[in-house]
Amino acid sequence: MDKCIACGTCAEKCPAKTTDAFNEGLAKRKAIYVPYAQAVPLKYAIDKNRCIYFQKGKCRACEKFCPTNAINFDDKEKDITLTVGSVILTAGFTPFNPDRFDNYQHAKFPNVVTSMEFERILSAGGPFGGHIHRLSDGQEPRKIAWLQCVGSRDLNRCDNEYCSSVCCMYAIKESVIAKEHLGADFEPAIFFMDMRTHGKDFEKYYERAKSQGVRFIRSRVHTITETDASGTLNLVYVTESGERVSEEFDMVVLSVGMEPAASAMEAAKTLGVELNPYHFVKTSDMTPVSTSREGIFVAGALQGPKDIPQSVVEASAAACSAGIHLASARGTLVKEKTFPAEQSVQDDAPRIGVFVCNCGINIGGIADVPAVAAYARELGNVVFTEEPLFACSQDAQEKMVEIIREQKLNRVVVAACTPRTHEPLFQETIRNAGLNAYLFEMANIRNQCTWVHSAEKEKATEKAKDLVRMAVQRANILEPIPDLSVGVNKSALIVGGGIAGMTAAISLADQGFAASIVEKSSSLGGAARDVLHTWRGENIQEHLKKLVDRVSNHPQITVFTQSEIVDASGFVGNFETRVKTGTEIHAIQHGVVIVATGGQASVTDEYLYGKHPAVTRWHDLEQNPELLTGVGSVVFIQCVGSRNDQRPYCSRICCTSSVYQAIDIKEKHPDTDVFILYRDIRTFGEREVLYKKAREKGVVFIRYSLNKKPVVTEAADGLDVRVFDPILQKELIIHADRVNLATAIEPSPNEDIAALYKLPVNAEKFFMEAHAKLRPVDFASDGLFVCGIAHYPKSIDESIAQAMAAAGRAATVLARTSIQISPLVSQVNRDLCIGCGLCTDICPFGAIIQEEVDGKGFKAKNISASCKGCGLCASSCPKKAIDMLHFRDAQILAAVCAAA
Amino acid sequence: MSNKTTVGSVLVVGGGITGMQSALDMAESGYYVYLIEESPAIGGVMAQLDKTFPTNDCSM
Amino acid sequence: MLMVQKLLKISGIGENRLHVAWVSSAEAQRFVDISTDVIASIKAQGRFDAAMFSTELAAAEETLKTEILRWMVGKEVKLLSRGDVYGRKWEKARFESILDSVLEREYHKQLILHAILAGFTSVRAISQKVGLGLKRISYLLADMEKTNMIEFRGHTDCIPVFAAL
Amino acid sequence: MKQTEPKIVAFLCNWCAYAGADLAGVSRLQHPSNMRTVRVMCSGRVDPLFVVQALKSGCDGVLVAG
Repeated sequence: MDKCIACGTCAEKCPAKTTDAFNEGLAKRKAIYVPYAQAVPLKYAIDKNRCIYFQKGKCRACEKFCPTNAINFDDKEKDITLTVGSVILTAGFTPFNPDRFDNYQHAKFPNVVTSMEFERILSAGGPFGGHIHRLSDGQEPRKIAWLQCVGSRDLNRCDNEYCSSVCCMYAIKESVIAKEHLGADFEPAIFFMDMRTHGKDFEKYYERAKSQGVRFIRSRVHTITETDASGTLNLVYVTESGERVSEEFDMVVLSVGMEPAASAMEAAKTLGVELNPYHFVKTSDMTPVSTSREGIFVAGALQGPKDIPQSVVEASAAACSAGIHLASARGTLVKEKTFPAEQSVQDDAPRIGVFVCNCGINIGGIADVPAVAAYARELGNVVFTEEPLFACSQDAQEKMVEIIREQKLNRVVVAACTPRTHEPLFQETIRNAGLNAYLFEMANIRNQCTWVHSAEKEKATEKAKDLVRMAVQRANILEPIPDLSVGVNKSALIVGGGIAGMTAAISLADQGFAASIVEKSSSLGGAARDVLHTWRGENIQEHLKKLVDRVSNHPQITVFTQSEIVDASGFVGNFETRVKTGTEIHAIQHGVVIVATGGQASVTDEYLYGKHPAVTRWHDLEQNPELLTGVGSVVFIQCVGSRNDQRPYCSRICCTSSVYQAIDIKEKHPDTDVFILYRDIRTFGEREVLYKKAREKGVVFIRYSLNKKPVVTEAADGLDVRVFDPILQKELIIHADRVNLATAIEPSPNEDIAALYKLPVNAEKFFMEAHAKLRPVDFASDGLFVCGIAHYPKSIDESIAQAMAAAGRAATVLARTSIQISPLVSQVNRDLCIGCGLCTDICPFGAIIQEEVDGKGFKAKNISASCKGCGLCASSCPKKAIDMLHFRDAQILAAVCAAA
Repeated sequence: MSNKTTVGSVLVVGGGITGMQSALDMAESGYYVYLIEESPAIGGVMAQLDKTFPTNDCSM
Repeated sequence: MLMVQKLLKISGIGENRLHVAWVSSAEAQRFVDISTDVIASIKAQGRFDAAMFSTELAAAEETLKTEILRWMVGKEVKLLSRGDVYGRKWEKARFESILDSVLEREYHKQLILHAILAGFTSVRAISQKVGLGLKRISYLLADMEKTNMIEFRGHTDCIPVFAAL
Repeated sequence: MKQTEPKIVAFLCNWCAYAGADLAGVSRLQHPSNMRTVRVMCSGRVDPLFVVQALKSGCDGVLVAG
């Protein structure tokens, strides 16, 4: 495997073809393959079940043609025994396979595809290069229907009664992107039961899709037939008002749900981990990533259906839990790599060595490598050239170290593949020879030359010479750059003492890091104090009490109540925050910040709230059970202040909460009539089971739409609720003794915190994470993290998971004594700087500040720890007083001038 | 959790987006990580996706 | 970069000598399409003769070094999104029209400076050299005098003569 | 006299267009060979002066891609 250079010759020569699972069977691949072009590791593997040699005993073509002898047919499977302190299960899910169910016609009709197949059809890197066409006849589709809940919310057919949580959003995404591909004429339609866009910014995406012409039809399609030989499909469905419709579509996409991966279930069973009735790994709401077995943790879709950000949150939470489990052994098995002392090159004239790699035949087969090397030898300051077969191979690397020493080289140029994959390797090599890593330069003569000009050998050679000349000219004036690191204060400051803040604090303290909690109110607990049970029925108050006790008594945790933050400064590893308690000010030094400022249910003036005593909100009924004695009917109204113009987001947890409470009322008072007036029931994931249970218990669900909201009026002996029933197509009047409102969840006031730490918030004042999918608890600036409702409305288990994730991410900073930062940073020349402040304005990372210098006014100052090296400051400075290390104006221009 | 026998390493089962994140976080916190994946490349299902909402970023 | 394209246009070098594009890390085909288009565009314009445009290039370079221009470009985002010192947010069109006029003015000043350095010291001579009207030249000369780019060196045969500083 | 083909300096962002160009290589997408890439860490690093400098030093065109 170390020898494979991913040249692809083996796959070219391999005579055995098979279906390509990565492309969902829509394309063919060879028996020796990489799953996709960007695969990591980028190494070819043999599919034993398809390989002619393994199946029939002869062929070995790949072995013959492999230029690096990287193929070893004698390799055997072997068992490896590992001793580890902890295990994290993240083996994920399998998309539901609809072939078993003939009603979907997936196996029979070519133009019925699954959503995963459609992803590959859409992908520019997919089998059709992103060109959408029908599999039956290659025609571009004009109309596509998406069918939701295939393999989800369906006990009769597929045994998966849960909601898969993600399909509504991905169907919208696919329809929007398909529309981008196919243009204005394209008509996408999504057939759904409830539209579940409960994630952050999802509702806005849904609204945008509607305005872009995606048709949403609340119905389940019951019959799919082919209308003609071309494969056009006919769908029969009944609309909400009872009308039977028959409509033609060019393609149907089945929005398939999630099932636990079979191999994952097997692994879980082998490890003795308990599964829940749906074969997901069983967890508790209070310890959302702990399995039934101590030391074994779970994250992602193996624990239950969920989207990418939630999976990433749990991944970090599981790392945090494993970190707590293994805290005493931290750092015992990891080794730091050491390098020989760096030689000084400052005073010596450049002695450049140029290594022109053949890369087997990838470069050498097209460009004239000896000619390129000979050309390089003639360039000024070049004292040595060589043409290795594979510059990256182990032996070539060792030889390079020797040559650098023997030839006393002080700059190295490698003309080969691309610095994006190989620069770190060669930098390590020259460091092994005692040179600073930044005395290295690469010329990209494979990816951007021979591979893309393979038919023009002479031109490719000319270009390679030019690229080498540019690299050499740049190398001439490269300078050594010392490592840059900053110390880390191994403690955290946590803003907010709710369940998220406390969980984050405890999770850090249990790993041995100090934490300070700053809470505005007089006691810990936050919004969780109002909630009695999680949706799985676990007791929150009991957990909260234990948590407050542990936090209050933990030697590593300091709690500041009735306190506010008045000033903050610093950067990752080195923050200073000033906290005011009464009249006293505490200056706290800390390495990271976790923002857990929480949120609360909003108040409303709709539906007689505050005007009539029988109108309550959220957990009022739960907390005051006496309000339910002798009550004949209770009406829950959902989406009060959510999903409207003022708050264009879904508050995520209200459907589950109301459904849970409705069941509770039905269980305690079976004779009470319970109604839930809703827009879409969003009991995502396994919460769907509650929805089903509520219907079984006789809770009446009536859908309303935003333009026909229910009306609550005072009646002689209670309240009258008028609502238009879309199924009966008429207005109903419900007499209610209690009306309970699920008002929108809004973030606690956070402008001050946002301003002090320069943190972005979205239009609805929720904090904005660094990346919606991949960095759901990080802020864009290093060392700052977010969790709980401050980020978006979420349930207790989700808040706990995100708090643990924030602690896990924070631990990646706090575990170190110093942080290595890329030294390719901005550098201000203070003699030229006039302190105009333009750089401070434009820096996207807050990495340049203005500092007053005695007698000289203001001057710009770099905060290297925050600098990402983008160079915007350097290219904008009116006085050209800023330069970038390793990308100095002169270094870039050296290459530019050498280009022609 | 007895101190003497605690081993400072972790096994992550599955190389999708979740497994990769867990592995990175553990490695960056000072633990040795074994990441096992049944297919020849890490990336999981997410690598198969064309783009992701709400930003329509490419999922690579 | 749009500003640079405008400058290339004003100077006669040709705005399409510079192309600007966005390509993500996964858009290989897009990169290839753009490269192919850009190469075709440059080929269609023919080889660029740097010697023929040496004055224009030098003036363009000096123009891009002027503080006012660099400063305006750097302030664009702030002026448009957060407003100026009076808290007024600028219209993009207004900002651009002002930037365009500054760009043109600074470029013309550099051309004049080059003309003076090359020995064209009277308004009329400069005008003939750089192809701008007499009034425009006089106006810009006054401006240049104020910013210490040039100075007035008295009269020769009743014609005012200027010199570079 | 030896060069008859125009040369174009391409300033490519390391994270975006440069990676896209690399991927074009991995995918063997053939295109004309006139580009000469200069890698930068961000297209914002490209000072307008670099463009003029490229033209001054004899290039026929410039591409800035982020």
